Amino acid sequence: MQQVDQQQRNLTFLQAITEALSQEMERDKSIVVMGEDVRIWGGVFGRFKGFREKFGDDRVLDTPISEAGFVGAGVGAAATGLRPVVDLMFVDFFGVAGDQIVNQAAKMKYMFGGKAKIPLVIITMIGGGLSAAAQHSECLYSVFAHIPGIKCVVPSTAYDAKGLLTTALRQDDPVMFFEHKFLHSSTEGRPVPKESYAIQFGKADIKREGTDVTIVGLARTVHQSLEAAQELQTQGISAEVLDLRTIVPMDEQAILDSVKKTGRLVVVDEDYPRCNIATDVAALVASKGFNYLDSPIGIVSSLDTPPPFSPVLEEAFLPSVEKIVQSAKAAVHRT
Amino acid sequence: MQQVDQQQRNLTFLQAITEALSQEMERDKSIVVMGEDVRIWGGVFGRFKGFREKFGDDRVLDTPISEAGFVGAGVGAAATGLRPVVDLMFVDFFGVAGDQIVNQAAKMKYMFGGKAKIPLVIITMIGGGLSAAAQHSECLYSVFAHIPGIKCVVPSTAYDAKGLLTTALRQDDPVMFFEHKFLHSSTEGRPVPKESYAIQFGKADIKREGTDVTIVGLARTVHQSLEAAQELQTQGISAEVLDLRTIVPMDEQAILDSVKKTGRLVVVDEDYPRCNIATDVAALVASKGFNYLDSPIGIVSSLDTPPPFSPVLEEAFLPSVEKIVQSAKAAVHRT
Amino acid sequence: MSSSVMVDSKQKKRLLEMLRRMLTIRRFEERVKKEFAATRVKGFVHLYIGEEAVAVGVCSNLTDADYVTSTHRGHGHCIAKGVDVKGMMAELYGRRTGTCKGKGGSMHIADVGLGMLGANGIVGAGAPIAVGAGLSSKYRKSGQVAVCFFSDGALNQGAVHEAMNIASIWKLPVIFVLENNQFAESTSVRYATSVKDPSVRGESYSMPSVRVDGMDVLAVSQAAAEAVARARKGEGPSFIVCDTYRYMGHFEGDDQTYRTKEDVDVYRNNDPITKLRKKMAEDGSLTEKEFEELDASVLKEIEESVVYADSSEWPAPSEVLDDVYTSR
Amino acid sequence: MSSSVMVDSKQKKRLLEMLRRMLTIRRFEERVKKEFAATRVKGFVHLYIGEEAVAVGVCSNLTDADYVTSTHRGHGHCIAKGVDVKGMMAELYGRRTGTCKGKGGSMHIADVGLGMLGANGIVGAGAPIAVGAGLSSKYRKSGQVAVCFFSDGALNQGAVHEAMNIASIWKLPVIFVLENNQFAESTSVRYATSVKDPSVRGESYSMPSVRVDGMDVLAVSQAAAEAVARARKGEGPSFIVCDTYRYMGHFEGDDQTYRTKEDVDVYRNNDPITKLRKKMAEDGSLTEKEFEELDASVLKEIEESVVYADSSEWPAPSEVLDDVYTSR
Ligand SMILES: Cc1ncc(C[n+]2csc(CCOP(=O)(O)OP(=O)(O)O)c2C)c(N)n1
Ligand SMILES: Cc1ncc(C[n+]2csc(CCOP(=O)(O)OP(=O)(O)O)c2C)c(N)n1
Ligand SMILES: [Mg+2]
Ligand SMILES: [Mg+2]
Repeated sequence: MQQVDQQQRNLTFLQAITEALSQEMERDKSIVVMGEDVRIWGGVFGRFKGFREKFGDDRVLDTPISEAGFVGAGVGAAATGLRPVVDLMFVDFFGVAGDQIVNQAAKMKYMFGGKAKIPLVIITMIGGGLSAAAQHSECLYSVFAHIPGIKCVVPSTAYDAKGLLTTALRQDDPVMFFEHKFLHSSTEGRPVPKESYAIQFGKADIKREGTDVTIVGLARTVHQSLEAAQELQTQGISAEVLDLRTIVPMDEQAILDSVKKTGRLVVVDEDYPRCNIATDVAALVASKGFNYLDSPIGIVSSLDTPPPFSPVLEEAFLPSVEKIVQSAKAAVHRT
Repeated sequence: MQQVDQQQRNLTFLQAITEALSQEMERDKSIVVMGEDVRIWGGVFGRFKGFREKFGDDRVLDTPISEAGFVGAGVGAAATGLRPVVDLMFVDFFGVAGDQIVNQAAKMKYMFGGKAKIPLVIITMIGGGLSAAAQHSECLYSVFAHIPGIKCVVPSTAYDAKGLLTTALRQDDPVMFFEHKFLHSSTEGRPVPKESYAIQFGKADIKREGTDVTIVGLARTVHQSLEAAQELQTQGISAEVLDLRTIVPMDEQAILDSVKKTGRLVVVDEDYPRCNIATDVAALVASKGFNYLDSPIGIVSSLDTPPPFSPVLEEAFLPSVEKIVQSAKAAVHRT
Repeated sequence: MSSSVMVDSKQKKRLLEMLRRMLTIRRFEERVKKEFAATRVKGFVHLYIGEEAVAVGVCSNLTDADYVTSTHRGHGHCIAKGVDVKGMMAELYGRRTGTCKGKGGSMHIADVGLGMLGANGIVGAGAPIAVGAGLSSKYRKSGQVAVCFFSDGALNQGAVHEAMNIASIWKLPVIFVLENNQFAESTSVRYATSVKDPSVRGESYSMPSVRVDGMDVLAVSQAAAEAVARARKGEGPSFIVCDTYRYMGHFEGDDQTYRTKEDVDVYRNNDPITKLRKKMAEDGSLTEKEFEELDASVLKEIEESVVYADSSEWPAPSEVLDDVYTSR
Repeated sequence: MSSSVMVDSKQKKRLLEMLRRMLTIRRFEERVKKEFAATRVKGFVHLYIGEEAVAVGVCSNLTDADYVTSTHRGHGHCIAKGVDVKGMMAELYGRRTGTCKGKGGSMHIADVGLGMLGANGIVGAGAPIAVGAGLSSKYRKSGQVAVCFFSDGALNQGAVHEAMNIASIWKLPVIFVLENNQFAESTSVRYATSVKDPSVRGESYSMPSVRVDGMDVLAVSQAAAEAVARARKGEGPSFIVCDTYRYMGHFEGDDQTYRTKEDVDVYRNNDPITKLRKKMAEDGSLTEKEFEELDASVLKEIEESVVYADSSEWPAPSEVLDDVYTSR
């Protein structure tokens, strides 16, 4: 017991990511890190702090502001034996590097008839809540889930982040690792073991069990859903909260199983509402789990507008505990 | 009658697009065309043939292979009084110009508190069926439907293409106009009047009425759905085929009305299967039209892989009449 | 000093106006810094302090009809182009009365009516947009010019390269102004840019390219005057490298471990506002007292902008979906 | 001729090998042209005929361990890098025995095992990838070089600019080879590129930059030899502009209204294969008969590749979902 306690710390989400990277870099000399300001700053919010000192300039590469150039360099390095971790600071910047992600990294293996490996991890920040406005607040993981060939990890807790990043660094396909910036200092969830561990991709996690309604979330919306579940509990509704954790691959079975049990579904996705993970999950259940459903599927997403700057507007824009509670109640009561 | 016949020609899809552009350019001197090889070639498949001679080099601008540069120039020109039509040859190239579309064109008006107009039309080819392989066969309109702020037009017939493009050129928001290259020589659908006409955005079109199942399609899948409907008819199933025509704005009401009538839904989308228009429509109905549904929603999309080159594989990859028929029959019989 | 200044009254007025604008930028941002620290201004804020001579020197040659595209560090360009500071402060406060109704914030301030085509959260993204503005002007034969402000980090963005090439082959009235402030976040221009003299990049697009002291508003103004004249005559784009420095961190919150206080002091001792002020004192065109009055009036304007912002209404949550489209 | 050739037996072997490779590219593509016309090869096909000296001259300095990135016009680079023509023809036929199991086609042929990192359907996209290969080599200190082939149209892509700058500041063993074939589709390099001499662009990244006759395989080979030596010694990237020409349309189906037959003939009369053949005849290192035998053996190899392709199995529809991921 004593020993376990020592090993399991309440790391923050960001610390867990740093630790996973650091441990894997110690283990595997083929891992290099590239991105803007990774050496002195350790990246814009310090994810790589101390890496330069520990791993040297050969493995920690500052880049010019040339995302197409350095994401593409990551692709080329991955195809030729390295295991690059590329920092695409904010996901909102994907448009300047888009081709290297969607047409090169994601497709190379397939186009080449399987005869290539692209063990590339692109790590990028997502999400709102910080008044960062229209070009620094997006989620956009739905865009990458849309594109075949690139795995997508969207963790909600420090524990999951460490285990999933470890897996990302030990498999051979390109991965987008989405880090919600609102969660950076969060210590929610299970304590984080000191030693390395890997969490399998494609396994959703039941963050709370329940019987009346399934709430599917990812990243920050998992925490909002858990809060909503607590609130619902006080109103006599038992909500199960399912955390997708990875959206490519996505754990379809876990979603269907949960809905089979509860008969009702609410999907909560911070991404824009059109063609997002919420519509994806809803479509899955409406096609493959239709007969489990007792009521209309509830969907809570950000609104169909660019992220506004003003905190008042941003609050209206984002999913919230209140919106989730309302949607879940509607699902339960419309039966 | 005689007069109507003279005026209404069986133009091809591509001719209809050329005619709409040409007529609007005559009407509105602020329209300019830019893109690769638009002057001598009239664009890679001749969409702008003869434009240089008719409208002069000032209005028909050849660009270097600098998509971020010239799409961005379109944004800047639109913000300052022109009405540019920018040719992004194949939608698969969006990654090199992505930022100018998603972060600039789509968001400018909103970020500026409404105090800007971006009357920019980006015209681009989509779709498979020509063995054009992984980087020249995509649809990707779902990505742009995901991003708030840019309208998306996906016509299926020459008649619709002309009317929708005319509307695109007479309104003041950025528009992505998706031209399915497999339809270029198609003369299906209503004959095309010579004079200009505008088709309102956000109005789906019932391409065939039916009572047993609603098949929602767009672009090429409308034709496949119509063929499927004919086949289904021989099996005693009456299918209604709804053509979305524009996906931003999308005619939610028409979808819901049709499903209310038929009780069953199949959505056919040539885009990749995750987070696409099919999941979007399915989610809409599962949340807002759940009680109309008598059976699980059927979804037919391309497969979750980059487009393969070999015709044998591409056929397996794409939606087909047969797959639609099967899905519709399942929807009807699983009731 | 690269320009010889005649102290006639027109010139005096011109210098005074430049001084006033530079001072307005300085005082506005000093106040924004405080407001940010007090969390009344939220989000990301990048201060332009130290670089005032660039925006003001360039814009002293422009009219309201001319265009500029800006960067994440946009307050200076806005003020130099004549955007109202009340609206700006209200925007940073996130209020409905803000320049962008509170929807944009610091990184997206714009005033299209004044030709200010937007700060931009994406490094380098303004360059193609400026090219489009130049195209529009050339098409109309209106003589408007478009200025693209960008900094050394942006010089390595592909979009900037594409924009320069297009402006050159189309002979557009576009002026690329490189605010060479030595850093992109923590990254030194010497590390990230493969040429010692950035003006070589302009030449590789066959553009007249000059390099000037970006701490000297008159030097900047004169280089810009030549580029503007060329642009208005239809002779195509130019490239101006202005060597300058940002005194503050990259953004509010930056601990600046990548440089020393002494590094900054070298530039502070070469301050563009002090320099012009001294020059005018020597010329006899500005007394100590006149300066103090000027400063007081600027400070008053800033104070009023804060009062205005603070007393303005918040937007209503229901406004969140407005302004996405002209027509739905 | 820029290199003085000694007709020793090693040199003769070298020349013969270059001739054979150039001829293989030529004959392969002449056949592909026919197969395309007969619709046995589908999709988009861009022929390299006329430019053989570039790929072969450069690759004559490389080993299988070195890397190249290619373009939409990739057959020449593949053959020059040693990719098996049987697999290539089967790939164009869309068969399971193709280099990429029929999944790639002409625009995506690759053979990573031979360092051929892919043709590419996206203009300019190979440049950053070559930088990555160079990084990998530098990190391992393996002495491998990475060659990025691209043409004049690609020179105006932002990604190419970014790649050159990065290669330069990181001193990577990357060689940027500009196949200056005068056109990007219908668009002349003189229209689209703002500098007369493209090698200026290389200099704007502080890279040694030379311009050579791309119709002369020995000139190309020598320039590449210098760049390769520099790269292997850790002295960083180079830029080589090879002036060349494509004899065929941009792609199969192009009516070529943007140039005359006479324009093409100027280059046809300066054909790289004929030139080397003549040179070898003069040197006494190749008789007429030897050439005919060589040609016959090449034609036989191509014929066999067609038989191989045509008799190969189609992929099974069920294979469509394989090869997307290493592990699902
Ligand atoms: C495309 C893109 N990449 C990265 C960033 C993050 N970022 C914001 S400002 C900045 C540094 C910009 O440096 P520079 O262009 O020199 O402008 P300065 O801050 O010096 O004014 C970076 C990397 C961004 N906003 N956009
Ligand atoms: C990013 C991008 N833009 C446009 C195209 C369409 N396209 C294919 S080849 C080509 C011309 C390329 O010209 P160049 O780089 O000179 O190569 P060349 O054909 O002469 O070998 C164009 C415009 C593309 N494939 N990718
Ligand atoms: Mg800078
Ligand atoms: Mg070319």
